[in-house]
Amino acid sequence: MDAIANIKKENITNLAIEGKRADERDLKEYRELKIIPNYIKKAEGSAYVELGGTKVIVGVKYDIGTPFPDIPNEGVMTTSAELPPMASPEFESGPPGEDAIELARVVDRGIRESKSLDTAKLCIKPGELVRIVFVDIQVLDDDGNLLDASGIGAITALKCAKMVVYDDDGNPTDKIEPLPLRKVPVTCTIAKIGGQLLVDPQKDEEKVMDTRITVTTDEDGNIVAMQKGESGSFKLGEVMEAVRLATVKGQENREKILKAIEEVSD
Amino acid sequence: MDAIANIKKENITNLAIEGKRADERDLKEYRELKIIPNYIKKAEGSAYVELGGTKVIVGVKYDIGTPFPDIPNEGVMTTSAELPPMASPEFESGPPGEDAIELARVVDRGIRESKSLDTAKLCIKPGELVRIVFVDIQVLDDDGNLLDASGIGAITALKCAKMVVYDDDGNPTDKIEPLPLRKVPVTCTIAKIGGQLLVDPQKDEEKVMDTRITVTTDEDGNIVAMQKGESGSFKLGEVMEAVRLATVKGQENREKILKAIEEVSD
Amino acid sequence: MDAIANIKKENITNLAIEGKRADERDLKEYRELKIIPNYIKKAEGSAYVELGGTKVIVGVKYDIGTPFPDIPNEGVMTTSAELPPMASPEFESGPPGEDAIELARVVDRGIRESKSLDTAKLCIKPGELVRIVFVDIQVLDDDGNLLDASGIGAITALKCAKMVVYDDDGNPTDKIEPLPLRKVPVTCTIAKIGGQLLVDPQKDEEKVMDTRITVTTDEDGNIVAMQKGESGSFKLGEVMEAVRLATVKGQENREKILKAIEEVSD
Amino acid sequence: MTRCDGRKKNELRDVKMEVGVLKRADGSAYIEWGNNKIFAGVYGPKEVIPRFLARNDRAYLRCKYSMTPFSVEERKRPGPDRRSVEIGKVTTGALAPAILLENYPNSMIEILIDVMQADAGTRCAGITAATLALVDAGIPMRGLVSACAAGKVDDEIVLDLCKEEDNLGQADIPLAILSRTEEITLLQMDGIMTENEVEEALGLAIEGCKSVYQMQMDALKTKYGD
Amino acid sequence: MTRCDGRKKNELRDVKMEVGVLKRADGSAYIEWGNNKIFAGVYGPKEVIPRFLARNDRAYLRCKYSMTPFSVEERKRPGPDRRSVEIGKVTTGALAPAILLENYPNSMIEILIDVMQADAGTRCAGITAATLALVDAGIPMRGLVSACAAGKVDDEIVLDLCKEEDNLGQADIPLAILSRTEEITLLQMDGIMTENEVEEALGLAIEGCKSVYQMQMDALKTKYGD
Amino acid sequence: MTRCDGRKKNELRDVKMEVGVLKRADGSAYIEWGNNKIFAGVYGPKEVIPRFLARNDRAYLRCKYSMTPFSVEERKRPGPDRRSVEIGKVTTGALAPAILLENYPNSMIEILIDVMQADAGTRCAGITAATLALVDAGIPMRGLVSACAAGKVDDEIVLDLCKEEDNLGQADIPLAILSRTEEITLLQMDGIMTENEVEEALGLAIEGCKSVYQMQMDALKTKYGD
Repeated sequence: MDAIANIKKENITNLAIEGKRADERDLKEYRELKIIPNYIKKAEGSAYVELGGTKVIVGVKYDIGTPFPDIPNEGVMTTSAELPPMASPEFESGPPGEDAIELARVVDRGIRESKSLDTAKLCIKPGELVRIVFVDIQVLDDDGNLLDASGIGAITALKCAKMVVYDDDGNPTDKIEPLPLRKVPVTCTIAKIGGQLLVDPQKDEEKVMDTRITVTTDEDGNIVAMQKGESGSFKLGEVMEAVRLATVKGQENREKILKAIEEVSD
Repeated sequence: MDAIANIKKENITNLAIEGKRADERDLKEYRELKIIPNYIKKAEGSAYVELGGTKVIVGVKYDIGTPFPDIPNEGVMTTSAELPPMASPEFESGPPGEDAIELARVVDRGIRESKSLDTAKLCIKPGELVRIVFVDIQVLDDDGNLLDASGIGAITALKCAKMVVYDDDGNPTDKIEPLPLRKVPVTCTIAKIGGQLLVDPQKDEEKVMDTRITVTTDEDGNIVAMQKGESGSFKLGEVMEAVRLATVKGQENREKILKAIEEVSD
Repeated sequence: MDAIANIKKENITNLAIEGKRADERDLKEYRELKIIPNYIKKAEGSAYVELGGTKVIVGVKYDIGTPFPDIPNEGVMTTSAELPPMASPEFESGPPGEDAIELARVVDRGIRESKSLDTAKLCIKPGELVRIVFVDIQVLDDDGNLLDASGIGAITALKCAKMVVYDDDGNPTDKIEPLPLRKVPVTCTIAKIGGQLLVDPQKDEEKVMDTRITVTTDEDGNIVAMQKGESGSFKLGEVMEAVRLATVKGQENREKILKAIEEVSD
Repeated sequence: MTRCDGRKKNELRDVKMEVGVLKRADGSAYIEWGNNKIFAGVYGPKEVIPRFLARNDRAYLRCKYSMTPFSVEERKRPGPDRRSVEIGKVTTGALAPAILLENYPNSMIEILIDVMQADAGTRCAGITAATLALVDAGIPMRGLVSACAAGKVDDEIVLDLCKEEDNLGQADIPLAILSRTEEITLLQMDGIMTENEVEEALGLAIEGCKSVYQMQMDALKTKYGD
Repeated sequence: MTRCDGRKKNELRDVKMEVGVLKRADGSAYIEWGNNKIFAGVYGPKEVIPRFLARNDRAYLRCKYSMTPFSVEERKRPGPDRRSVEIGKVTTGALAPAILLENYPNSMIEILIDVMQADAGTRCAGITAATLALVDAGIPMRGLVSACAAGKVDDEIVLDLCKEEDNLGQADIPLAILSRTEEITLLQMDGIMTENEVEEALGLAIEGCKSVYQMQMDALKTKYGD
Repeated sequence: MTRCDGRKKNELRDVKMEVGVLKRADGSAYIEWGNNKIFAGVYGPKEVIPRFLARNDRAYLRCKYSMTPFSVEERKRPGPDRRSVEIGKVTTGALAPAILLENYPNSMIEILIDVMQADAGTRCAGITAATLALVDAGIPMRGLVSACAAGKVDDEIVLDLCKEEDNLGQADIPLAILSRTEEITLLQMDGIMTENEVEEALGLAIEGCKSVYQMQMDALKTKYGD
């Protein structure tokens, strides 16, 4: 780490200790959240999400396939993510980087573990045909906290996704219905800087943070997924504080998601 | 670019401006073209092509597969190319380089867009079985203008390819017939050096050329594909001059192709 | 090669010329061989093998698949190997390295060419269903002579592997039977150092050896596979001496394999 | 002749451009062109990785074109396919003549064109947006590159084919020009055309490029003022 | 409550550890934890390849987690899958805080965790073994990292889920701590839990980690004496 | 005994060799051996990429063996398969002893063997052609490497199996020797043979290699004169 980076780290850390942030937010405050549901017409469901300077588009598409042998009556959801190159040099050939994989898997886990998606209803013909739901996350701009922007984008895209109804013989009908979603799980990411917990870290904060934790909660106050990310460590008390924060902030963002969807469906 | 390369560029450019070339060809003249049809006995059709120092072998093989759902009554053609390593250092792992992909796609496009191959006749059993035609280009030696050598090789190999006739039940018979080709599209590549248009650029010319254009034409005087390649630019008038040149030169090379095939089928 | 490596090479070579080895073994003597059959319970058959400091685990698993069209009544065996990184730096992305591929293919060839595995008995339903036998070699520690440790591990794992019996309709029954093995082929690897032949080269010997040869023999005294490895050369007489050595040493190790299996099946 | 979306023969689809939309890119732009939605980001000049690609007399330019899985009717598998690789290559060739690459030896300029929603004409839209992103990145240029296609539909030469026209059309010529000099830096063609039709289509496409150029200038003025 | 394998709520499965088991690794360890059988090897500090990953203020740490094809019920294809990549990443994050990476600028420490037989809890077992391998490699550390999971089965919070409990369970929290200070360096969770359940599970898992720590110390003493 | 193509027990198939057939390679050769048609090209000595493969006491030698998709009965997918990788490796081992690699430290010599049409015996034919290409490239060598196989068909030991014999045969031994000293640099074997049969086959193959050597010398003389 060079000299300038060290000074930056010191500044951000000192601010955090005083309960302040470079963009004048409160430690427990999200940046402005902008959600545009149904942004991509070619997708069955989609969302454009801006979280401060972070921009993400999530699209939901279907395919028809055969079920896994051990769950013959259930459809499948699969999530993947693409990141743009950083400004810093990096190697680019080869398989998707581990950051993109972690991003996709944490978002996926939050939705999956909440049992939000009723995979039994994705079955078209038991043992033969099921829907495969693809959730694809395209990161446009990473100004920090990709996890929450992507998580919010994914659940919004799923929530407004439509699917064709199939008849009992496995043939498509003219009818269309929403994807069977039972819950709206929301991820909330909290960084630790100078012993303080900050929600929704901005990119410069991510660069200097000690560590971070992502907690996904549902509307019933359950915790459905957690992921401590990167290096560094938390004390037990800090984890529990983060869990409580995530429940509160998750609820706030859940309301914004539902409101955004409601507005477009009017 | 080092000093020697600069001098080379200057020499070739000055020659071109005077209407001359290092190998004493006319600007509008191809190098010697040698075509050996049916060079590879294990292929259903094949051709060895020498264009000056450039050497290419193209082989055609079939496989039987299922049709694409949106064109259930049509077979499929797919083209790929392999290039040898250059004398200059280059990275070699990873997927086929973009030069090989462009080469294969430009050759493929010329044949495909001319509607030469009657893909409906490649169907064996509608919706179930179709022929998949593989056109594989192996470049042995790149002394410039791989595109034309490969394009000539591909149409020659297709033109002399045989296929087994299938009966109505989708079973192979003893009968053999030629591949259903309706046209003989020929690619013609033209380089721009010092404001002059030169057909069939040799390797040293390619290294110093401003840009190049490849035009594929059929025997009816139609243009069926074009590709401006590499960096640099053309004026509109130059493009039209190239189109006219390509029509004339394409016809000359078409006659050589047909003559070569005729000789081996005697 | 640096100075220390050169001194090491000289020492080992001088020792070999005197008929001695750094670990005081005879030139024709294997290191201690420890075999634990059925080491991995999740595998259908497995073996942990220690050959001096070299440690390998081989596991056998099945899958059910369709036969190759040209051998509709035969199952398939496929072998692969994973190597740990060396202490020395190496590039790691990309496809499995050529050392791992050679290792897997030489082990595979010894078993396959001996006709040990009765692939016809791996057929479940002719033309439709056959067993696919996967032999996976995991190298834990490479202290030289991976080929023999892996070969011994593979035949041991196959020898103690069980398979479910299928009825005539292609349905699994409750019955279990051993994998149909007719022979116990054993590989024996011999290094050439300073004009001497040394069986079972240790890692330091491998680093300085001129060349090596691997000979697989069966219990009937047949040679079923050979592979000269790496650079360097053998004289004809040396090859024949290696063949005779391998027959003797192979028989010794075969008895150890059978004894180890017998002990666990008691 | 009436076109399926009611446009005139020489009429572009609706085009919207915005400069400087991405924070983490050194330069960026967004374009909506008909139903196409495309982002372009410029990263660099930066260190060349892997290093052997570095040239000591100019910057190494690489354009990557990619489509999101949800940008097309049938979900596209993530990762580069052969079509994307080719478009990346011809896009590099279309933009390189406009960039003063010789100003940045031993460095690399990377351009990412990400198609969020695809209608016909993504490569022209992408080149147009990438040019704006290059300006936004402060990379010195000889002029703007403006792109537009012309094609043949129902035996008529028309400008800027939409998806329906592209599917049913007889030929398509994507074109890019250095607008200041009308030099052609991208030219591809597929389909069947006579020489005269090619000439007419090229002329029409050049006019289209000039309209695109005006919109590019407007977008730059909106961002940077006059 | 009775657990399927008869353990008490706060009881670990049988665990066996051995330090220094591989000759070619710079440090190594083997762990059997229930039916898990896992090797960990440390390679380095060594040259960074590819070089652009080198950092001038600390070592580059990379953990690779992989399962052999025969380690699980259905044969797993060789090579990394997405789950393995994620576990490798969180394992790196779990171990990094314990290692004095700043002692080895411009070099690389590579940790390989190879699962020979998998039951539930491979990532915790792997982190525990990797810590021993780091000590065995002589790499200076701030303390040992000890890992253990707690979860929810039949509405009860229990320690160290075995495979059957994991399959049927309601939630699982793999945890790793720097045992000296009880700082948490790995924390993941899936399933459904209330806040109180999370707190109870974390407390239980920390106690489990402490037991694991004692076993790690014993294994080191067996190898190196007191 | 009669062989399916009428050859005698110790008779090679027809072999044709030509040196210096490729312009862009630093050295090259073409061989027709029975129905095999194979090109070999030598590229280098040149810069080592990636650089960490460079050795400071000798050149890094890499042989790549590949078959075109149309070289065999059923179309082969382009790109390296495991068989090709192994043949590349043993070919490297067969040629390395003949090359003065120590003359070119920190550089790389790359040999490409491209099989256009495959009958049995491609690896021997490829090694034979690659040796000619090395001479053509002016790379100093200790002697020529000449290759030929012998095998067992219908319980008889015969030289140089053709495709039909290879398919039905009982064993095959591809061999390469440094012809000057008869040192064996390539030796593989599959099938079932007794010790005596191995010895007979090796003797026969060495005689075959010597005939191949004469043809290599003739091809070089044709190219370079006496």
